[in-house]
Amino acid sequence: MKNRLEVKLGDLVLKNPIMPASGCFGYGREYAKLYDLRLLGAIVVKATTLEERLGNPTPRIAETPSGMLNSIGLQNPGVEAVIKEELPWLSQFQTPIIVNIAGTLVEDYVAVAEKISAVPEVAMIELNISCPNVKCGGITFGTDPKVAYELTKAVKEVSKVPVYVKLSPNVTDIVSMATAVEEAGADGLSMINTLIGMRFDLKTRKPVLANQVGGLSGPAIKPIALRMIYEVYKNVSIPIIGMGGITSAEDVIEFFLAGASAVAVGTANFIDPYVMPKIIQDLERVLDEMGVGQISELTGEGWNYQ
Amino acid sequence: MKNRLEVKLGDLVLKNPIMPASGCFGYGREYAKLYDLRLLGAIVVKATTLEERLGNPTPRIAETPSGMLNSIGLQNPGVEAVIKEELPWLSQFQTPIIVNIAGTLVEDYVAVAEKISAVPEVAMIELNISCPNVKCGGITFGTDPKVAYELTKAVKEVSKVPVYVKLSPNVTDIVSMATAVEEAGADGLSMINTLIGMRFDLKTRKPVLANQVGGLSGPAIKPIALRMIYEVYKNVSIPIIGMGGITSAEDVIEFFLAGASAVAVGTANFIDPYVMPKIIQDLERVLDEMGVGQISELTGEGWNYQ
Amino acid sequence: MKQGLATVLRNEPLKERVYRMEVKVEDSLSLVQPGQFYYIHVNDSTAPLLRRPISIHDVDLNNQQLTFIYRVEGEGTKRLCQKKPGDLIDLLGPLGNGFSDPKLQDKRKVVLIGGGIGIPPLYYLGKHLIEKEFQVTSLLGFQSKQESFLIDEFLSLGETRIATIDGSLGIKGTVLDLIHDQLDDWQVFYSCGPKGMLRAIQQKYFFDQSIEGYLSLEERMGCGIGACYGCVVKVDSNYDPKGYKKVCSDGPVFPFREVIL
Amino acid sequence: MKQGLATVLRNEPLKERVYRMEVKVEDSLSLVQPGQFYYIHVNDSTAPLLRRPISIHDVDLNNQQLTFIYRVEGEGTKRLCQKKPGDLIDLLGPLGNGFSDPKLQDKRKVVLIGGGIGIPPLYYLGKHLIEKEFQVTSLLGFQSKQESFLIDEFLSLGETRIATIDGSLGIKGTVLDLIHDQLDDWQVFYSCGPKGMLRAIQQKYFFDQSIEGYLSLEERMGCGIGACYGCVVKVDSNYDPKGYKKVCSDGPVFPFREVIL
Ligand SMILES: Cc1cc2nc3c(=O)[nH]c(=O)nc-3n(C[C@H](O)[C@H](O)[C@H](O)COP(=O)(O)OP(=O)(O)OC[C@H]3O[C@@H](n4cnc5c(N)ncnc54)[C@H](O)[C@@H]3O)c2cc1C
Ligand SMILES: Cc1cc2nc3c(=O)[nH]c(=O)nc-3n(C[C@H](O)[C@H](O)[C@H](O)COP(=O)(O)OP(=O)(O)OC[C@H]3O[C@@H](n4cnc5c(N)ncnc54)[C@H](O)[C@@H]3O)c2cc1C
Ligand SMILES: Cc1cc2nc3c(=O)[nH]c(=O)nc-3n(C[C@H](O)[C@H](O)[C@H](O)COP(=O)(O)O)c2cc1C
Ligand SMILES: Cc1cc2nc3c(=O)[nH]c(=O)nc-3n(C[C@H](O)[C@H](O)[C@H](O)COP(=O)(O)O)c2cc1C
Ligand code: FES
Ligand code: FES
Repeated sequence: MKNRLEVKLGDLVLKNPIMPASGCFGYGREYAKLYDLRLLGAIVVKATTLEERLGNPTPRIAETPSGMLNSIGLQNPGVEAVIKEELPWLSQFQTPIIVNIAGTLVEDYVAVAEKISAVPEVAMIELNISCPNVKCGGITFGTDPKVAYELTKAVKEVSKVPVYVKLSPNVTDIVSMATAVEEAGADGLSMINTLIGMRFDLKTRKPVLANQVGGLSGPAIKPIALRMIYEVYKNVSIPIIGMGGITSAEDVIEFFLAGASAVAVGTANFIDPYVMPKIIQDLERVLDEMGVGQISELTGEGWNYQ
Repeated sequence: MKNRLEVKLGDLVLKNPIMPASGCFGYGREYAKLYDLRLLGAIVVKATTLEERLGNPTPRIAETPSGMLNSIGLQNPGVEAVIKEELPWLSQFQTPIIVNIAGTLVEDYVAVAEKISAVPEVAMIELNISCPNVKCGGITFGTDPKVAYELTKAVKEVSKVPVYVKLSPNVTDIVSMATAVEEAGADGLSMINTLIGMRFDLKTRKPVLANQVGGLSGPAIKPIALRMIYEVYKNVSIPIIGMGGITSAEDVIEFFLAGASAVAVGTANFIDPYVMPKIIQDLERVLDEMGVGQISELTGEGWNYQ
Repeated sequence: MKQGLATVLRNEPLKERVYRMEVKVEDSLSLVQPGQFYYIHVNDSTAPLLRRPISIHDVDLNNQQLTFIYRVEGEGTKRLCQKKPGDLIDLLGPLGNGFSDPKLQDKRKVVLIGGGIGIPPLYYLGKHLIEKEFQVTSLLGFQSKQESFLIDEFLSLGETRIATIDGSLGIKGTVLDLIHDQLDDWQVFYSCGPKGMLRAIQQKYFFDQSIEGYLSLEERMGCGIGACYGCVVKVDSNYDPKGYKKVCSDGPVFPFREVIL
Repeated sequence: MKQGLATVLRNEPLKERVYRMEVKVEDSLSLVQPGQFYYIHVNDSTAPLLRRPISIHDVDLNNQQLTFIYRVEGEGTKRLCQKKPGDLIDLLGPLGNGFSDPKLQDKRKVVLIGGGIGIPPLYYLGKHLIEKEFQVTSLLGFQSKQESFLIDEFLSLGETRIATIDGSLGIKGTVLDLIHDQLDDWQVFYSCGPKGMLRAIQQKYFFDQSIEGYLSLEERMGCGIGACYGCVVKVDSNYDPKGYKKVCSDGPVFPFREVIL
């Protein structure tokens, strides 16, 4: 019998549509102590930059109703260390590895993409044009279609693997962002990254986060993610990896109905470290209840509402 | 002793900073059965349009984690009926009345503003340039600074009362929206309106809302509201009425720290119809705990974080 | 309408997924009419955020006890079914306009038409009508015998006919199949159940000028008290020029010809 | 590290806002070292969303019982204090690196320095050190007599000195005022308490080359297991060139010279 959970992202076949969201799974080492990472459809690692980054001061985390704010600030050991120390270890799981890359200048992104896409273990690059935490050009890449176009094009030129562009939801017009990067040659989209938010501490009267603002993730943002994917799906012809608040198999189906071809689970890993294997197990039951054969049939089905 | 909760919005003095968010309180008739509306700092009524509007088909409401979606679609009896049937009744509470106005064309807004601002009971107009529910120019007013500028200017020209512009959070750059309407003569800002979101029903595989997308409100959006108010506060010199997910006196203080001079409570009324009187009562205790004399001292205090 | 705390006395499954909950309330919360509902706060968190509307199934005025019967559907009703005796729950109600008594006092033959989880609110109505000496027939539809409930209660009110989709109890079919056109001379009907069923009943009786009938509707709610315009139902413009009425405050019960389903 | 359900056995206030909770766990969840913590899921809703880190206060290995002592601060701990005997709670743990035994076995004189809600984790450490025949002195600081707790427990471990800010119990002052520089010849210290206190202790002993010392830190957490980089603490570059370590997985206990507070 055919694997009902199998999905395709372009030519890349995933045994199931579930992968961790970048930054919520480190390089997999911690979760590998809890379960076999081979269970996952793909493994997505933290944002990698050209040089090492130390990230932002603490507090880096604050809680909000059904959500959380983070201002990690892209802490990572730099591309060379990731290639040497993390990817060889991750390759043992024989599961497609997706590397999220970030930078301050186009040249940074290009350099990271060139290096990382040359590593045979890397199946795909996820271009993080949207991280709101670093006080740098990062925010502009993600909010101006022209700039996003140029960046995507430059990275595509050097990348030996497919490039998915991770869109920021902090924009007026998500469709124009999506179509711009599609035109620039993006092989797919990841959406959504975090929304910018903040909290205040009544005792200190200051922002809770040392960085003042941070990225809002978790179930709170799910309706926004679904809406953006839904809008974009109708306007592009490249696949979408959906994310934003997924905690259950039912949530996964909602993302498929909106237009996703695969999904990533971020914040939910922090609440239940076994959430991804549980979702994978639950999906078959939900498909049965819905009378659906292949999960891939559901992509964009939510558009057939008339 | 001075009333510690008194706040000023320009020349308008409110006995406390708590008012309902437009659309979440009807015209006050239902809540007036539960408590004396004189308790409130101000009363804000539903969006009023030139002609009667029937609104969107149902379902108009969907629930999301710590939030809800609505696609009411500006159902209202039109400006004449509001003036004849609702405002005279509301005036008995001797509490400032703020009328939220909406429209499809600049002329509509101008006509409503002219009529409604001539009513002696109306203390202020709240210009709803952001309602995402009506398939009309509405969304453009709220997302393009130039268009918002023109609209604000046109309404200011005819209005006999102060005009507060209610900003949409569905934009890349909230500050440029705020400064545009300030330049056009807005007397203050209301922020934020709802974020656009959606949900899907697994059984029908369709969007839950008949209108497909709706406005996300409730605690889920609080961190986004705080961040936007915080950013805008530093860049304008007109007062801000803050809103988005307020459910408690502590939430109110967070909005003041971010930069609000008064606040509106929306969705929380649906969960606890007595929430506003409760918050008003709680505020003094919270001020005591913080060692603060006047609540108005806290406006923008969150900026003093260094 | 009042907001107050109720103490859970019992909360037990009647059938798989269908629970009966008895609560003790303060005085004024128990002054409820058949067909009215309470808007129940199921937890002290913001997720789930909204209250849940549940109709009154029965009332014991002397002891200030309310009984609800509800089916576990999602997050909200799941939390409700976890309440234990002694727990407090926050009720807002009674809300809405319930079932009116028949307009003409000489109409004595009443039929209650209920489908599935729409059946419980008809019970308190039936009791009330019996007290007023109406003659009550009940038509109840379930998926199967396995999923049926409250049959003894309705039998105590009078003639009760049952239909199940799988034929495992009563006749095989829907509630509509329980109507014997030739013999039944009901003058008033009251119905509650899934929208499709209500629509079929509406059509069936629409051109029967002599019958008076009421439908109890469901709609997704925000405020529950008439302020948000979230729960509207389209109404026939002959009955109301405004086009929409609110299920929470104008309803949930409407004269059957008024609403467009 | 394991995830599993624990059954609440008791959950009662020790003092206003300070609760002691005993839970029964499966085997592997109880294999905990002093200074480790559990990441506790306080409710089955998404609000509050995150787990709450609480240190181990005591363990009964034979009966697989864990004891936590926690102060009610906000939403999460409020929910925790509402748990009743028989309720199940979801624990992830034990997590992190706890208090190491003194490096040199000839260092026998140990002092525990605790402030407020930082005191409970030192108790299991003290018990453990006593078993290994170290000589333990405890210095405990509270706001007031009214807010003090666990004093008998620490007295059972050995010499215990108390300070309160208002002077209502022991000496008037902070934990630091309990150190008699001339007389105290401790070779190892372990400390847990508010950041300001830890900073003061760090400064006090920084240039005392002979002392070994450990601080247990708190930081806001996301994952609790080392994956999200949310809970980092700055470390002295002499000790770690990376600049940051993770409180949840590298700590919460650190050699006192390593961290920049
Ligand atoms: C006036 C009225 C009276 C009702 N009386 C009863 C009763 O006596 N017994 C009973 O079992 N059920 C009754 N219902 C339906 C009941 O309110 C829903 O089944 C319940 O709200 C579902 O909540 P949930 O969290 O379990 O499901 P979810 O699907 O998780 O609910 C999600 C959201 O949708 C809303 N929703 C879901 N289903 C319905 C529905 N059918 N009608 C309205 N809103 C819905 C919920 O209130 C919530 O906001 C009544 C509904 C209304 C409007
Ligand atoms: C390793 C570790 C061990 C701890 N051990 C104990 C213990 O044994 N007993 C005890 O009473 N407390 C302990 N704490 C502190 C305890 O975790 C917080 O008081 C608690 O999380 C507050 O949650 P709340 O929901 O009540 O407060 P809220 O203020 O509503 O919490 C909001 C958010 O801030 C976080 N937060 C708040 N205060 C702290 C804090 N001091 N440290 C870290 N995160 C915080 C919460 O986890 C939550 O994400 C420990 C903290 C850490 C990091
Ligand atoms: C702690 C944390 C760190 C993150 N780091 C990254 C990152 O490095 N690169 C990136 O593209 N997105 C990052 N994200 C965003 C997530 O990948 C994801 O897009 C977002 O959290 C929404 O999904 P969720 O609601 O399931 O968490 C991070 C999110 C969190 C919570
Ligand atoms: C049911 C509903 C109807 C609303 N109608 C209006 C409206 O007519 N005009 C308007 O400017 N905002 C409207 N809003 C937005 C609210 O005024 C408010 O800006 C938003 O809900 C955020 O606040 P909250 O989270 O406290 O609800 C509506 C919101 C809800 C939930
Ligand atoms: S639910 Fe708000 S008007 Fe009915
Ligand atoms: S909490 Fe995630 S790394 Fe420590």
